Amino acid sequence: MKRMGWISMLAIALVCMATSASVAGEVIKVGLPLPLTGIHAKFGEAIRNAYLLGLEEITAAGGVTKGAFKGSKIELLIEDTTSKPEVARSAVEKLITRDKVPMIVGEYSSSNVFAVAAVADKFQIPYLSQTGAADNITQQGWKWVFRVNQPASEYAGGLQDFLLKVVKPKSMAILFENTLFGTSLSKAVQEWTKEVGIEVTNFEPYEAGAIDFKPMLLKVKAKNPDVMFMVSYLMDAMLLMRQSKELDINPKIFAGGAAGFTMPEFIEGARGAAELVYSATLWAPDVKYKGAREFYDKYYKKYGVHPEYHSTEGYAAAYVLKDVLERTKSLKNEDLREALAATDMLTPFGPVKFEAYKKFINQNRLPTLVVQIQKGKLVTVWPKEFAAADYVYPVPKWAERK
Amino acid sequence: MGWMLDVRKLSKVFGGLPALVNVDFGIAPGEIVGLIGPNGAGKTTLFNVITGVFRPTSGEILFEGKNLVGLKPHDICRLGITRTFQVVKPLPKMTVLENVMVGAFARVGTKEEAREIALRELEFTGLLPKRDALARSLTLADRKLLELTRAVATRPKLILLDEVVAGLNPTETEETITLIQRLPERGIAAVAGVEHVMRVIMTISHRIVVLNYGRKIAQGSPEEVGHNPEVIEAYLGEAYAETS
Amino acid sequence: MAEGQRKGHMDLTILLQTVLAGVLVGGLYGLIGMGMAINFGVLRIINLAQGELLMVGMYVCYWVFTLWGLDPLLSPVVTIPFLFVLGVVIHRFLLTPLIRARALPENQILLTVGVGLVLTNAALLAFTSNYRTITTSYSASLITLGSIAVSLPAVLAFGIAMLVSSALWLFLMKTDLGKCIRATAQDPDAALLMGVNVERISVITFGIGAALEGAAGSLLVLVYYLFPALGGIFTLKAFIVVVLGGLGSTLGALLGGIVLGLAESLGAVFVSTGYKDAIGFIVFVLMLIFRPAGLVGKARM
Amino acid sequence: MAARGGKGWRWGGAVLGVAVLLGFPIVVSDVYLQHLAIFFLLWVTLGTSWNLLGGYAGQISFGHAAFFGMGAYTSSLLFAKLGFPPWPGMLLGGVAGILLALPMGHICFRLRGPFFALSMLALSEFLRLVTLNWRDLTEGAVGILLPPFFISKLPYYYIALALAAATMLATWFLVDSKVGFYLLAIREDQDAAEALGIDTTWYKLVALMVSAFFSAMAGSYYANYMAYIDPPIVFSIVDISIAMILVAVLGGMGTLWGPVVGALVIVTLSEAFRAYFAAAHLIVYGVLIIVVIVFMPEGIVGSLAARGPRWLRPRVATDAPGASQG
Repeated sequence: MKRMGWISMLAIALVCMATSASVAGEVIKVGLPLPLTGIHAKFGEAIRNAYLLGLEEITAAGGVTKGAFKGSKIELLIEDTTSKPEVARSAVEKLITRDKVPMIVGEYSSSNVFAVAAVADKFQIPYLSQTGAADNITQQGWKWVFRVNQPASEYAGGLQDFLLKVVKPKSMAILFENTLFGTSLSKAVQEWTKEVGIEVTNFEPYEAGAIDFKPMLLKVKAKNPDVMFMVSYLMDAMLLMRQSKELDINPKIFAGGAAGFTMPEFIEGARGAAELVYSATLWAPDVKYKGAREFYDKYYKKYGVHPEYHSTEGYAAAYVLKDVLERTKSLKNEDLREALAATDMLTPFGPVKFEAYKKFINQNRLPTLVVQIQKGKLVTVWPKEFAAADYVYPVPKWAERK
Repeated sequence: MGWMLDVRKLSKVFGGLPALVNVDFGIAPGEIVGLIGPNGAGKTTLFNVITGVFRPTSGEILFEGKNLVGLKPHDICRLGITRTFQVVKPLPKMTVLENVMVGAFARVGTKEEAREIALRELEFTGLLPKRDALARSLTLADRKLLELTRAVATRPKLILLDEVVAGLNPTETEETITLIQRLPERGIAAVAGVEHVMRVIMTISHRIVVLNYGRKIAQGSPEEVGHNPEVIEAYLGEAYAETS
Repeated sequence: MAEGQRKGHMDLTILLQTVLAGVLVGGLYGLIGMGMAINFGVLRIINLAQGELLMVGMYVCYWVFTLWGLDPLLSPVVTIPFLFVLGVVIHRFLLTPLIRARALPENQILLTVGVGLVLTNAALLAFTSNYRTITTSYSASLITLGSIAVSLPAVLAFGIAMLVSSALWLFLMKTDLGKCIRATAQDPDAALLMGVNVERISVITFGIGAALEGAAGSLLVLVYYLFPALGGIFTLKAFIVVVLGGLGSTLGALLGGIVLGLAESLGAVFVSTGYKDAIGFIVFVLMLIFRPAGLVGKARM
Repeated sequence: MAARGGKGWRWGGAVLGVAVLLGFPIVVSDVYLQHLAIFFLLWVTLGTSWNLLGGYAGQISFGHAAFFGMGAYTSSLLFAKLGFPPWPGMLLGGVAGILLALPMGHICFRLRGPFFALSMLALSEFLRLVTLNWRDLTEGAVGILLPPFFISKLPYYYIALALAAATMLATWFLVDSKVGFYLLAIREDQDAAEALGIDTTWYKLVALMVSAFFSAMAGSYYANYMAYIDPPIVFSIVDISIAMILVAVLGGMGTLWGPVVGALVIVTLSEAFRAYFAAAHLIVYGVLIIVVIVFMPEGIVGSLAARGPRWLRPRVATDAPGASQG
């Protein structure tokens, strides 16, 4: 048993070494937990880059320029949560209790957002989430949790509008990766089809990362639906479209549910099969929000990677953070929360204003967009007021294309 | 005399190849039987079938009137038959004492009782001084001895000894044989399987059974078997009676 | 009536196309599994870094294509020797000491977990987590037979997988080294007595197991994409393939791969795509219960 | 045998250890450290329960996440669907683990070789896919979000401590008895064990059931503590199944204290590496595994114990008076 004694001491010593004391001063430290390794590393990196880009601009422009903290600089304490919820939890508990951050932003996957949000709510530290999509993140009555992005069930709002007004489909196949995001979005769309009287010919979850989607696609082909709606990440989206073209499947339109279908690598990796594919999305570089194009160019220039909506969410959140710090009376949790709740601003991601509606609270309510890939470029085509170009419809069959 | 173990018309076929063919024999309580046969004659298979490792293709094995066919090795051990292995199987990372305690647990439930039995049996076989050594550190002779001790600790009525003296030098062989000779005084019968017809086996065995190509070719007192022409033929070309 | 006939025809087409898809993917699974099988046959351990070796093979293929324009179909001339050397190094410097020390098999398996972690995360550092694909002139080409269409890269990949498998089989059957490997797999002690340098054979076998992943990597790039963390998925597939094929049998692994490919594709069509992989596991457990020696029985290598 | 020390000295150590464990969360109020301590205890539980089966009985499982996930889902579903209280639900989670272990053991323990290890892996993947696809029951990939039960970490800590202690005591009790000797005998040589009257299938099954029970309880605990589960998290091969083996092997298989040391090393080092090596932390972790396995094949406790006090040795120590005379 004596071992337990020095074992505990060693544990304490090691952990103490691993954490640095925070320095007070003109710097406001805000916690940014992100998955920088593990399965979500790619998104963690993209979001981190966006935050850092935003922070760099903010700092260059003098940091916090108004209010009680005028002249203060913002520092982001980045913690790698390794794509695991228990690590996200330990990172946030560390940020709150050791680094004493007044506020938390960040995280990516919904499962990690749950972990962060539960801790933040328990400690009554405001948490601004910008990517986690699960509906119930803002349905738990978590008073301290705010969300910039739309909940999963609303991702396809714009697309649904487009379908009703333009395509007027009678049938629809829904294929989705068997993840939280895929399941939530597909279920929402399935329920919507019931309301508007569209027959769902196929409702197929699949395991992400398959080599071969042909068996599933053959089932779709046999039903020949008007719309093929797919919720997939990048690599599955690529293969789905490539193999749909190989199998000569010709619905009236192919429509993606955000995620992979709006990523630049998709257009490249799908080898021509991406052309004229529609997708729901939260953001596109050509959307008519102020600063959208500029953000796109700056990000691309700095990192050499095309940003998509995950990055824009992070960039927008950085500016929301600055805005909140310019309006808050103090760094006390209640004041920060109040300032957050009163947010009403425009960002390149769209307007940000937290509302309570349906079952949601502290939820930013934004329209969602429809993009189409035209000549290898992502073009916003719906809703009309944000559209950068006309949609191409009807879409020719594969065989009729050049 | 009634047989304690009665093997009747036992056959075992592996993928079309017969390993045992209609073998009949019996063992009386407290008897020492030498089971002789060249390599591949079926001795190990016979032991494996009796102890339930393999199910016989046909035939019966009666032990004290109970049919053993279909029972598992551990059931058979509890009924009173245990064995040693041709390739020794000590429990390498346990001590000599612990090895023997594992055997003793077949009859008792607590560590203290098992320990007591184990120490007594180690004394009996002379391994007591090495009780704290790890089994894997023992010499081959000691491992064989350990296996025998462990087997005795299960309080069997019958021990099947597979290749009991293979690989031992003359002195070690002599010691082992002496030990086997003392088993009946503990109420234990033994079948000692050996490859060669050795004088020592001939002298300690009450009876000899000879296997060749899976068949019993001879049975009887050591003298009878030693003069059996078929036995002599089976061993033709080999040194008939090794002078050990 | 005409409608019914058309439907019947459609069903047949779907069945044929499904079977074809299953066999084509299965060939690749088989090749990936063979690497693990040959290792298991000789070393008696499951190499849990097998998928990571495949990942390395894919990156090598990707870079020789991107930097020097070497066609993926020709890239095995680079990936095979590269992975062979990598395998030999891993075995020589990490596994050999363990084997000499007679370490428990689970330690050897865990060691391969460590190797896998290092490979994956080194790739993550070196190449970032970005997904990459290769586009060649024939990437989008199709072969059509009546109403059935198959992608040319998938057919080419399958063909070469069969070629590599046959080459491996000939190597094991006809060459002295191959015979030594088989002898070691059957009975290491006996092989040792017969004068086979078992340690050297183990090292070479591990190299061959890795080299097979190199070849498989070159082919997989044609139909798939690559990213650092893809190893785990394929280690698991290889695992199932090896059990289906009878642990340690290379020809069995090939057959096991095709069975797995078929089970997955037929399951996806006739049961549910979501349960596709579950069907693979059910086949796996049924095998364990009813034919633990694998599809081809006790034959080794 | 200098380190054997007096009995009183050892009792003193034990009392001190218990005091440290009981007092830790009261003295150390930092919730971050408390969180790490909770995970340390959780990994002690998981490592110890894997070790009973893998280290003592020699039955290596590559899929203990099957039990972990089974426990997590059982108690969470009982709560979410029927409102069954989650802490008693932990016990039912454990029972569910046993119910899963029974048929598994029956099928697999008849076979020798790596079949059990592989079948466990298949089982955990199978369960992951079932929970993912049986959306009506499990909510599939959306997972189950539970309300947090306590604000303070103290109750969580003491429940984790009780669970870890129960697992270790159960292991100690089993290992120190006839069952322990039998499990070791099975690990060392199954044929010999059978010949010595050991019903190997039964004793392996006993070890599996105990191991499954505690692993599943740990899964339930995880669900209650983290308040959210989904199939990829609780049925993770790398983060649960392999990590359990790592804890046991790094610490020392077949030793009582091995998993404790293993859990300590894994929890503290992975946290420290995460802070210090940033993106490279998993490489460092991988290298650490390789180094320990190559240079300390018996694990940390196993390797130290070869030179250290007898009671640490990786086998059943027969501490009776006669033993030290030889």
